[in-house]
Amino acid sequence: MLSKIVRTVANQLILFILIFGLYIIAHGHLTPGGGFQGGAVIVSGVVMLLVAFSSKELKKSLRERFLSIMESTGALILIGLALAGIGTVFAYNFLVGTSIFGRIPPTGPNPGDIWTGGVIPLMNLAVGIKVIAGLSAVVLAMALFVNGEEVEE
Amino acid sequence: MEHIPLNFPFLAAALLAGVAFYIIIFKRNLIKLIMGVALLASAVNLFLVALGYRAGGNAPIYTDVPEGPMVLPVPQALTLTSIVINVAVLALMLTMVVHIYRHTGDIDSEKSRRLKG
Amino acid sequence: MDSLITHSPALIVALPLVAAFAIPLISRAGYRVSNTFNLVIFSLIAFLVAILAVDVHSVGIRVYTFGATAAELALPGGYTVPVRIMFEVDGMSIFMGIIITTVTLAALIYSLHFLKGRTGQARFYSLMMLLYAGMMGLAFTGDMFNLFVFLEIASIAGAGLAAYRTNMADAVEGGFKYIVISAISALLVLFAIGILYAQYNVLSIAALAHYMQYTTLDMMALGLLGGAFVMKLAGVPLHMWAPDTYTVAPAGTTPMILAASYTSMYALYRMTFTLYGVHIDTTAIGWIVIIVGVLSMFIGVMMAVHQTDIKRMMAYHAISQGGYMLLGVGVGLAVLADPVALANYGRDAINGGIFHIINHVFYKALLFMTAEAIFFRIGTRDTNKMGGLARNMKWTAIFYIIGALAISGIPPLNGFASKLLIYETVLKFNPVLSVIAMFVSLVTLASFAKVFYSAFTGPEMPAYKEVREVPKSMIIGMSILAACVIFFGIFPGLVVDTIVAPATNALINQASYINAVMGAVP
Amino acid sequence: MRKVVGLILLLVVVAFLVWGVLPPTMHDFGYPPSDMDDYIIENAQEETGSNNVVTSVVFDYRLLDTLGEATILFTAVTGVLLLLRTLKRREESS
Repeated sequence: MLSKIVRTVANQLILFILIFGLYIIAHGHLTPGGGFQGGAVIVSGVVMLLVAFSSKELKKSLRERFLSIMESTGALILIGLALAGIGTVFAYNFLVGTSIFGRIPPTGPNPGDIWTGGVIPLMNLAVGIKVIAGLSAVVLAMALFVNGEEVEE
Repeated sequence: MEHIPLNFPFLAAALLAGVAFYIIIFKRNLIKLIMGVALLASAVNLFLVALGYRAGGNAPIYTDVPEGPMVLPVPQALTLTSIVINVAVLALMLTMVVHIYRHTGDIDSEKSRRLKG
Repeated sequence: MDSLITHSPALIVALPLVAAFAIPLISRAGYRVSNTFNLVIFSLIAFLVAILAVDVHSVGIRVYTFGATAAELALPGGYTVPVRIMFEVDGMSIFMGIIITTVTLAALIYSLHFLKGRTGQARFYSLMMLLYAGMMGLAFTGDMFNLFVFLEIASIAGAGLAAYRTNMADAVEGGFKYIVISAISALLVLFAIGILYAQYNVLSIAALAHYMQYTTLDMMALGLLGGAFVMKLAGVPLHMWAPDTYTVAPAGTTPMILAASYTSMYALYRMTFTLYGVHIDTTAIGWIVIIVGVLSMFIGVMMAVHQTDIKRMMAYHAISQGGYMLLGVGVGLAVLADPVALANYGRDAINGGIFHIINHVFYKALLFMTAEAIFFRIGTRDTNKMGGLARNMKWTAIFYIIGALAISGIPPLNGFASKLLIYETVLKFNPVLSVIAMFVSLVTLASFAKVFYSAFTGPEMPAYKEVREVPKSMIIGMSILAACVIFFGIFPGLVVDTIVAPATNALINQASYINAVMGAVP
Repeated sequence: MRKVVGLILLLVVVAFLVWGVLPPTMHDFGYPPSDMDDYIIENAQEETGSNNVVTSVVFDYRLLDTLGEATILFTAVTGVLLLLRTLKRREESS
């Protein structure tokens, strides 16, 4: 566990990291970024917390069991969205042209519209959830194991 | 920079792969072996992403893009996939090395009977 | 029903993924629930594989384009290059699918009892389903980069499973070796994909084969691909990982990791036959495959003879048997450009090599399972410490005899059928190779007979008086494979005609694979 | 002996790679062939509704790769948690 200054700063900073990561995830279909990148940004925040506090301390608020459930959920949403298109073909982008994220942007350069992309924004979100949970679980489990703590199944 | 001599980015990728092969073949420390694999992965990623470059191209994102050609999007997507895959592989490798260290107290591949060769 | 068949290639890969993702959630309700769920999903998948196999054998290649407006629409309207990922299921793919599905079914049932009372069951089953999905994807895919992705899924899941018993140092080391080899070979494959993509700007195998110019860069890519896949299938001289990994992998998963190796062998054949085909110097490539095969055969069996660890011995035999497959297919590849020799003996040689894959996976899986059964009961794999086990473990002994006779090529078991095909055809190609193959087979018999005498017969060791037969689920798992071994041995002609010959045709007939995607393009 | 073989193998592989990527064999850097990619650049907005062409490749044209990639991440996490689990006492002795 590091000094009080570090812990306080980390506590404040994690909020900004979360917001930035969520922004990258949510705008994946408009600007550079997406689920993987945004997820990795947020996991870097988790690693910061892990350094500032100890793994034992962090485990009180972030359980592996919870992370495992979250990861499975994200993965199931992703494959569920792919399976939902099977009325046409597996992995068909079935939301383009509907009322949910269905607007089609004008061809060529344009300022960008958040309500476009069909299943792509939803998939970005699912992948984001999955990456956050998965990589956090890996980092946390490694820290716990190296420190000789018990790792939940 | 209309024309880069000697395909320099490709050359860099090939040489990086050479360094990685050197580490993988000759280093005995398991952590260094993992670093070699990571370096090889970087070399391949560099090669892939360099394949998609088009002279004077913009990023292939239509949001407020300036006029001009676009670089190829598929190599970027492949590189993204490959990076995530390598992160996963490295995580698993490091976990196993932690275990090997727990069991043998050493991460030298020559000292472990099974890891020789 | 029609739409079920249309979508079955995607579902066969997607359903195990759904199962794998859901198992950690469902196991909260108890392992009994999650195991039942797993078996139900898997029987559904097996049913899909069966109907897809019937369809592919009667109708022909099935293309499935992911995300297009129709599954058969491989090329976007009026365009000459495929853009989307596609699965192409032909005779060879479905042949691998049948092998993988049968072995996984046996392994799942076998593992039920092995895992009782152990930690990490949910994740273990999750990894098994992921390994299955990876192998099936590798067998079905028609896209180079997708092949790399599925290769990685299969290797990571395999490595995680191999290192399952973390309390043993050699288990983790075996897993580590496997993942390092897999990572390196996968990166070599990726480099080769980059080279091919740089020249033709397509990733579909059919389109690459269609546009291929056979430049020197393509040959370099072939070299990288060949090296990578030989490394993955444990061919000599890149076989060093196989004994360590096969030895330590826990019960039930050893056969699956073995099947994963042969899926890499399938990928090697797919590259040489379908991607490059007759336009390159197939005689030279064929001879390289033959030499790797003969070396594997010989060195594998020589290393196996003096092993005292029963699973390690079997692992070396696996390398040696892999050599037979390479020998058979290598002979076919060497005469691929010569229609007369191909019709005369080349086709049968490929038949033999491919038939040997399914035979070997079944009997070697059976043998690995008997070895694990012994280890499960007496806690050692050292043959010198065993003795008189046949008295108390009758079923295991019977299954061991079936497997040992099959691997040594004794009629009427399945090993004999495929080995005979290989001997006959290789004799016409080059008698020396055939003699080596027969010699290796004799040594194999001797080696397995030795283990049988030391482990199962002889005086009963006092320490093992209380040893009981293994639990029912293990016996059921083994008997599935034993039944296949006997059935394939009694009706080899039937099996060759129904599933092996279509696979051989699919390999030889490069044009039909390309036409299924690039049909309209000149 | 092993080192010499390794060194020769290394030099051969590196020489091949370097020779392979130099201009006469490989295309000039910055001027790749682009049949498939041109189709995607032109049609991505209309077909997938996404401004970011890379994202539309990742989540639409090559969704199966992304699914595989997510699966690999899941596999690795599962593997790591499986290997780092705390064993029961009974298992450790066997």
